[in-house]
Amino acid sequence: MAQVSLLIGFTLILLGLYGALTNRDILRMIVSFTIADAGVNVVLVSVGYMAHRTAPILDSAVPAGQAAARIIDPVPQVLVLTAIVIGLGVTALMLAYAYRLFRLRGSLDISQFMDLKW
Amino acid sequence: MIRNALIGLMLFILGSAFLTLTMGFEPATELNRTAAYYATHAQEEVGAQNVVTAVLITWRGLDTLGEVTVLFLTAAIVSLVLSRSKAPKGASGSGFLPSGELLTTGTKMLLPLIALLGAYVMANGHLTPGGGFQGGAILASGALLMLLADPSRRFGHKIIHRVESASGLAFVGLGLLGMLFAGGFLDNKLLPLGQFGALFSAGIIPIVSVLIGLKVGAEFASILESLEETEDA
Amino acid sequence: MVSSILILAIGLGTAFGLGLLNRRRAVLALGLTLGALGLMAAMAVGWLIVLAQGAAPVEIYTAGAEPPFAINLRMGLMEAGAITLITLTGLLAVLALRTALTRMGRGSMAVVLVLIMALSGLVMTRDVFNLFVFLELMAISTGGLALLSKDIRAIAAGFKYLIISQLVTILLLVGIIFTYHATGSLNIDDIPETAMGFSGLGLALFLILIAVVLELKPFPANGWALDVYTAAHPGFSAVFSAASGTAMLVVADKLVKAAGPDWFAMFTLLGLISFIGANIVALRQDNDRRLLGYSSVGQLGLLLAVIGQQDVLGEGYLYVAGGLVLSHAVAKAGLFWMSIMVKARGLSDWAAIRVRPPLVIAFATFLAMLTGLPPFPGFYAKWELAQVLATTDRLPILAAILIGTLIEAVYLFRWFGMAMKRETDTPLGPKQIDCMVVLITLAAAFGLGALWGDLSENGNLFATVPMLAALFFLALEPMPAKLKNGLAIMALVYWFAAHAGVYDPMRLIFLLVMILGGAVILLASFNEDGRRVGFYPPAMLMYAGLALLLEAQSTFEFFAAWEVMTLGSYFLILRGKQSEPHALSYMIFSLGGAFVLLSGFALAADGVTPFPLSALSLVPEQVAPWVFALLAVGFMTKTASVGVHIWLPGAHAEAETDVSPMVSGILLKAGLYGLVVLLLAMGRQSLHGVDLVNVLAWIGAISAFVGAVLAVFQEDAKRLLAYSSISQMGYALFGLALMNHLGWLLAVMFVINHYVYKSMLFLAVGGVYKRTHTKLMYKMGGLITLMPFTFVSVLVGIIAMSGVPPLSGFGGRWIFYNAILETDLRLPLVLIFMSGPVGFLYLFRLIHTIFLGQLKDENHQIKEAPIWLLVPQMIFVAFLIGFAIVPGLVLQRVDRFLGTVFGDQPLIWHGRAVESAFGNWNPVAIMVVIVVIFVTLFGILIAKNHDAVKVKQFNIVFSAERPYRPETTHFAWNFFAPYRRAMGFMEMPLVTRFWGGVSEALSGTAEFTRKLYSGNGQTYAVQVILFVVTVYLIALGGVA
Amino acid sequence: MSSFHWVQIPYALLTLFIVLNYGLIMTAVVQKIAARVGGRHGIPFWQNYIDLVKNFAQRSKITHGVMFYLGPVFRLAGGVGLLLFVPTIYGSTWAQNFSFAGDLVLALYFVFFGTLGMALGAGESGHPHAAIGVSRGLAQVTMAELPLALAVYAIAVQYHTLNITEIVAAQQGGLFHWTLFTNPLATVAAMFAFVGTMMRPPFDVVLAPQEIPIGPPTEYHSAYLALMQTNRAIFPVAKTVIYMNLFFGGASSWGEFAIKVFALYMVSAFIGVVHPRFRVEQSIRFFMKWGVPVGVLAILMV
Amino acid sequence: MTLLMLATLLCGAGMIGAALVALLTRQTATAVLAAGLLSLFASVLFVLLAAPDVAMTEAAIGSGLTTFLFFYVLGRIRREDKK
Repeated sequence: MAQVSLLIGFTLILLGLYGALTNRDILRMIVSFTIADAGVNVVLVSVGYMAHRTAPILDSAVPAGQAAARIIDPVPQVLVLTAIVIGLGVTALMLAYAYRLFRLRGSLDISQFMDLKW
Repeated sequence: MIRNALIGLMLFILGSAFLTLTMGFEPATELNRTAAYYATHAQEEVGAQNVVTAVLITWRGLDTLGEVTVLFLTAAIVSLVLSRSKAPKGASGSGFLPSGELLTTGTKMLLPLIALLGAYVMANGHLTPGGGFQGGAILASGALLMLLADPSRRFGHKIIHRVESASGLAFVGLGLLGMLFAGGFLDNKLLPLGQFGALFSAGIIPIVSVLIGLKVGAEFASILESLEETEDA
Repeated sequence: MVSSILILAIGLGTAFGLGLLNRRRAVLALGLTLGALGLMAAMAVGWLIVLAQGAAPVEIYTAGAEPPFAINLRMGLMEAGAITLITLTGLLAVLALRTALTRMGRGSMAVVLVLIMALSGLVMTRDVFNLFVFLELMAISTGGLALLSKDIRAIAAGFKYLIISQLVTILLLVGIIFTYHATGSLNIDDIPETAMGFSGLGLALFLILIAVVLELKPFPANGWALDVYTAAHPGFSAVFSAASGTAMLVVADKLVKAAGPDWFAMFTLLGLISFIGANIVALRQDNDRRLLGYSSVGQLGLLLAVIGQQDVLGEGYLYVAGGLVLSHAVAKAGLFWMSIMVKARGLSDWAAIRVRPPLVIAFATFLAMLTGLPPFPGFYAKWELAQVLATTDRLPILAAILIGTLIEAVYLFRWFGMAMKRETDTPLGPKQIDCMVVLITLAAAFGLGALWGDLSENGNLFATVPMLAALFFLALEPMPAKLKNGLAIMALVYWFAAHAGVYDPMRLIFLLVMILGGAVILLASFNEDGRRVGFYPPAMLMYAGLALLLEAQSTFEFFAAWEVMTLGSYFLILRGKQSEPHALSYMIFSLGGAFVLLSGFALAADGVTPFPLSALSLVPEQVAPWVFALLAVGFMTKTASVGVHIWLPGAHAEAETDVSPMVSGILLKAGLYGLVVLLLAMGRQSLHGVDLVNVLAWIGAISAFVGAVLAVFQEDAKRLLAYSSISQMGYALFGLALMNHLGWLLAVMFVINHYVYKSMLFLAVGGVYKRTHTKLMYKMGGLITLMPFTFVSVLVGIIAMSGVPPLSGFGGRWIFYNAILETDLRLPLVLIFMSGPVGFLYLFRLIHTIFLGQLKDENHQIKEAPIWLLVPQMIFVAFLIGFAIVPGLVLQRVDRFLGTVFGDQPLIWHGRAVESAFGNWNPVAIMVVIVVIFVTLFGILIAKNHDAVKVKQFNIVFSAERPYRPETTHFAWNFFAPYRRAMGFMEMPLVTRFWGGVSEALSGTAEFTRKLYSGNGQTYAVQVILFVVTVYLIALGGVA
Repeated sequence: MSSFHWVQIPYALLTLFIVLNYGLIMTAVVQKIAARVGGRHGIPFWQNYIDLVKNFAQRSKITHGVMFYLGPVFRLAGGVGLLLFVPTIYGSTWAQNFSFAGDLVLALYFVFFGTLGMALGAGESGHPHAAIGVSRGLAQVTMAELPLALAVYAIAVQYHTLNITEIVAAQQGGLFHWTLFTNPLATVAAMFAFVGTMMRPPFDVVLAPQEIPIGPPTEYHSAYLALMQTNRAIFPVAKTVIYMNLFFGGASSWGEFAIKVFALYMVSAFIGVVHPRFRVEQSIRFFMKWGVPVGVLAILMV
Repeated sequence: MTLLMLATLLCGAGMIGAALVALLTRQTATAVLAAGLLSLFASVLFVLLAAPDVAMTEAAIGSGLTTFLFFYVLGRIRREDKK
């Protein structure tokens, strides 16, 4: 189960990267990057998954005593939470840049912005 | 064409690296050292039912603080990026479709529900799945809905900044208090752990969740705000 | 001390707090930001002091739980130092950015605060995921702050930066989660030492490390960083290069320490490639900020390599890495902040800083720090690094580092030359605060130099008297030149008097020539009036170097003195009008020679510090020839032997009137002194069966002959003298290489003779130049009547130099003959015999074309050379004649000393005559006989033609008719045409073509590789992934 | 190493007088022989005396400057000094001149004293032809002197001394003790140099009469020229004396001295008469192709 | 083939399909929509992987806000492009 989701996650990352590196349109690049981020999140969570165990909530169903035996590893989930929000932050910033770049040169093609070279 | 092929080959090799990672990976049957500690000590050390929130806000509080700062940064920089570039003269004017009847009445009906859900998710962060970020996101989607319904509507710019700064400062303040009175920076034993499972339990976690929720909500709103402001030339 | 987590809390608190202020109170917001940064800096400094006094590193736990379960921060000496640097850079950056920040509003100030807080967090945190969060904070704030600059291209740069940080995020996150899965904890200390294997933990660690390396802008994959450097506001670029660079280095160090020694090799390799690659490509840069970008990429590469070498550096690691990091950070921040004041972006537009001398000093200091010249921390660090690398025989790494530093020196000093010599029409920015920021950085630079001096066990350069004197003269700048000149002469005479007694005769001769001789030449500087800013500090720096050279006991002191001398003389030569390219080639050859010396000393010391010079003789057998070869090459670059001589003609010819004699008469002797010390200590060495001393003899002979032949064909008087210096130094080198008593006596004779007549001739030609404003000999002619004293000094000079009997030159030739009769070295003698008469040619050309022949119309009313130039010349004439009559006065003591060295006493001194195993030489008798014959014949001639009257100029050639173009009647141009037809093949500039080829190849590769940065953000992303994949494959290959 | 006694001065003057007269007569005789070879009658052998007296008698009111004035003095002092620094007759007490002052090295380098003085004087005269002559002379002499220097080094190593008297002493005792036979290579190299520096064709482009009016001494006349002509008599003889001492066993009596000097001088005369004039680069290449290799062989073989 | 495994496979196929659509489609709008869809599938997968918090966040932020941001910026750009 974990292996399958890992594979899914990695394929998503690779697809995202492929999209980001081949598409010339900036917005499509940012979309590809969000896909890659989603892939990373899937990988992160699937590493923490353990078979036949439940979510790390200690309530009536999972009393504190048996917690160690019944819940899955909470740490990857914490990391993912932060990672998603940071991913959103960076995406929002890139979108703002994309918009400003568009305002600058009137086009969204990355190869239009090459005056800083050599 | 060759360029894409080269990139494809490169990513294939990267993929092979990832593949060796996946092949070498076998899911743990037993909780590792850190997770086992969290599982056993969640109740008496932090007093929160939701172990994820416990770890998120207390044990790895610095991460969350850093995280919130990320959002604060994004909001500030997006407003910097967009504030100085008013829309070119010709292109201004709210371009949104005039919000239909359905949308305005729907918003009026849904808004309280969304606000209630957001508040609930935020407050019960330590009991049920959810917490500061999720609550904030829901509130932000509420603000988004209002924006969609009435594009010319402007939130009080000052209020958003006030809420954002105040909650940030409060969060840091709580952390410092924790360092002075409790065990360390952001330690939640500043307040009594209270009865396990009750609303006001697990020390400062609920307060921090609320603060995070407010801050995240305010930040998303300010991002939308600065996007919106580029409208009025 | 208060807990250091407060540093983060203050940063964050103020950042959030700024939101509460309303929009219009920008100045208050700026005040708050400065206050917060000041507080953070104060805490950091407090911690630094406490930890520097030996307190143990402090662990800070958060959330009241033990580390693996909560995030912990550590505050050790390295962290405290790094944070102090970061917070102070931040403070000064905010000052530099104040206009941009107030314009952008309090949001941007909050971003700066968060950036500084994130960097401090990066340095302190011990948790991998926390590292990721702070890294993201740094990435986003850097992307944001790129907007501060007025340059609209900054937005594109910011976007490219964000693309790359996305890639880094992906790699880092995957790495972190798999490390967590393998080790069970997110804390760095729990990462076990893993081999570089490529499965599970090994691969995860690889991903984390490669992500951190990417953040350190490695060479092939750093187009994005260069764009940020070029477009961003320089105030921010300083933070980006100094503060973020340092923080990432500390992170890299933490991670690689945890990952284990297996990964050091990868770091070193990547670092060196980045260091050399970036420096080569920087050769072709003409935008100043992009050049600084390349330089900081190179320096980060160097530091990455040093981190890779920490297993070998042991406890000296903090000292070396600290020295290099601080030098890089302070210099780079200073240069970026200076670029705020320079409005235009071309390299030669920095000429605007010449308006304010303190800025020129700052510029020179920062460049010296970057290339690791004394007395700054980089020098001590480079010395320590060289010692360690040589002891653990990692010579290829040392060689790579030295070559990289040399290339960096090339483009930095070319830039300095442009700034000093070119003109620009964009004036300097008027703001005082920017200037004040730069001066604070300058003070920090000197403070660090002193600090690193104290820390180094080899002795602090600032503590030595000569260095203090040089700095003292820096303070004297506003005083009039004549007063400073008097002080300088007194200082030199005092130093000579203080040390004359204590030295052995051989060193006494060098002291006499270098220090007392320097004082005599300085007499000529009385001729200049006004303040003459920028002459005396470099001059005294050079003399300080020379004084320390003679004082040096250990290899460190010798090498430090050598580099101080090079630095001082470079600034002196640069003062000449068209001396820019020549000063640059001088600096490159000198630095190249100095680095060869450094590797030689490091190889010899083999870990023993301080390594006394005399211990060179105890160097083990298999290493000794290599040490000998390296040191000999290093010294020969200073005596300009053939092969490394192309810098000399330009440097000596283009220098100022009173600088040429200093540089030619005195500085070349430093090389000879080095060779004397080397040969005294190591004696004969042979490498693969080739006797190195014979090779030296051959090089000496060839340079003697080639120098003389090339001198014959020169049209420029000073170049002629410069080439003749090469020839004379060749003679002296040959003398030394004979390794027998008389050979060394010959060398000493040459040291004295060459100093006297070369300074005399240079001053004379300088005097003529002052009057005729040209150095080209065919433009002069017939000046004997107008400048009689200069003529006399040149006449005596060439008689002495050509070895014609009555004067002291003949003494040198006589000792030479006796010396070669004792050696079995035959073939080089042919070249030496040939260069004797050839010397005669160029000397006659010098005196004939300038003083004899027809006087040109435009030279009719020129006056005699200024009095102050003539005084030293007359002193030298008197000395020459005295030395010719009584050579024993000086030579006898040296002869006795050499007797003790070589154990034989070939010369027997009878009163004033001297006798050797082969012949005898009675200088007094010769002088008397010649003078008597001369006077009697002169009497006869006067008796016959006593009332002869001077004939008018054209009574000779045109029988009193005036030719259409009288100046052509003076036969001076292409004077030795037949000789050129016969010996022209010698003129082929083989050596110049070789070195030209080398520089062409370098700038060719630079031009080719810099096309790599096409400016397209996507291409940069592809390059980053390609870089990761290639390193992965190589590392995989390495492991398999 | 005998020290200086006042009596040596009259002895030296006597030697000087003998050599001066011998020089004047010999050069005139050789000039006559050269003319006779060319089918001409040639000048009377006392011609040089007439020229000398004529020039001395002529009064001159002009000079071209200090160095021009001192030129001939330097020149003659060089010639006389060279003669007096070298012992002319081996074994005779009074013909040792002032050889105590220095050894072979002094003699070798003192040759340049005269040349330097001459060059300075000619340069001061302001006449372009003088300067051209000087530049040609100096250029040629650099390569011409080289075989001599090599030869001198060879015999110095062979005889382990630089003192001329000791070298001559080592060659006494019969013909086959001369350096000519003990070290033929060095002697051949020296003879190359001898021919090259004797200012006779094929190496006399320096003061070639037709091309540039007698080269450096173009502007000299009256007393200046007189001094130069006395030097032109003494200098070749003094140089030949050195060659004689070094390579041909020196002279034990004035008769032997006269014959050997004349014979040596005739060597350069013979070669000069039949050869056309070399240009400077041709003579330089000639010496580089022939003179220097022989010299190098000499110093390698010893 | 437990039910869980089947559900994950389905989700995975959906996600990869959405990703391919996002990469290959002509108009950017469909690409953004595909990304939103992908993020929804991801949140479902997270529920399957017993991570409810993450699922909620991914749903709220991933599909909700990100998609909106994209559409908003796309709208602005498309409108200014026509002028």
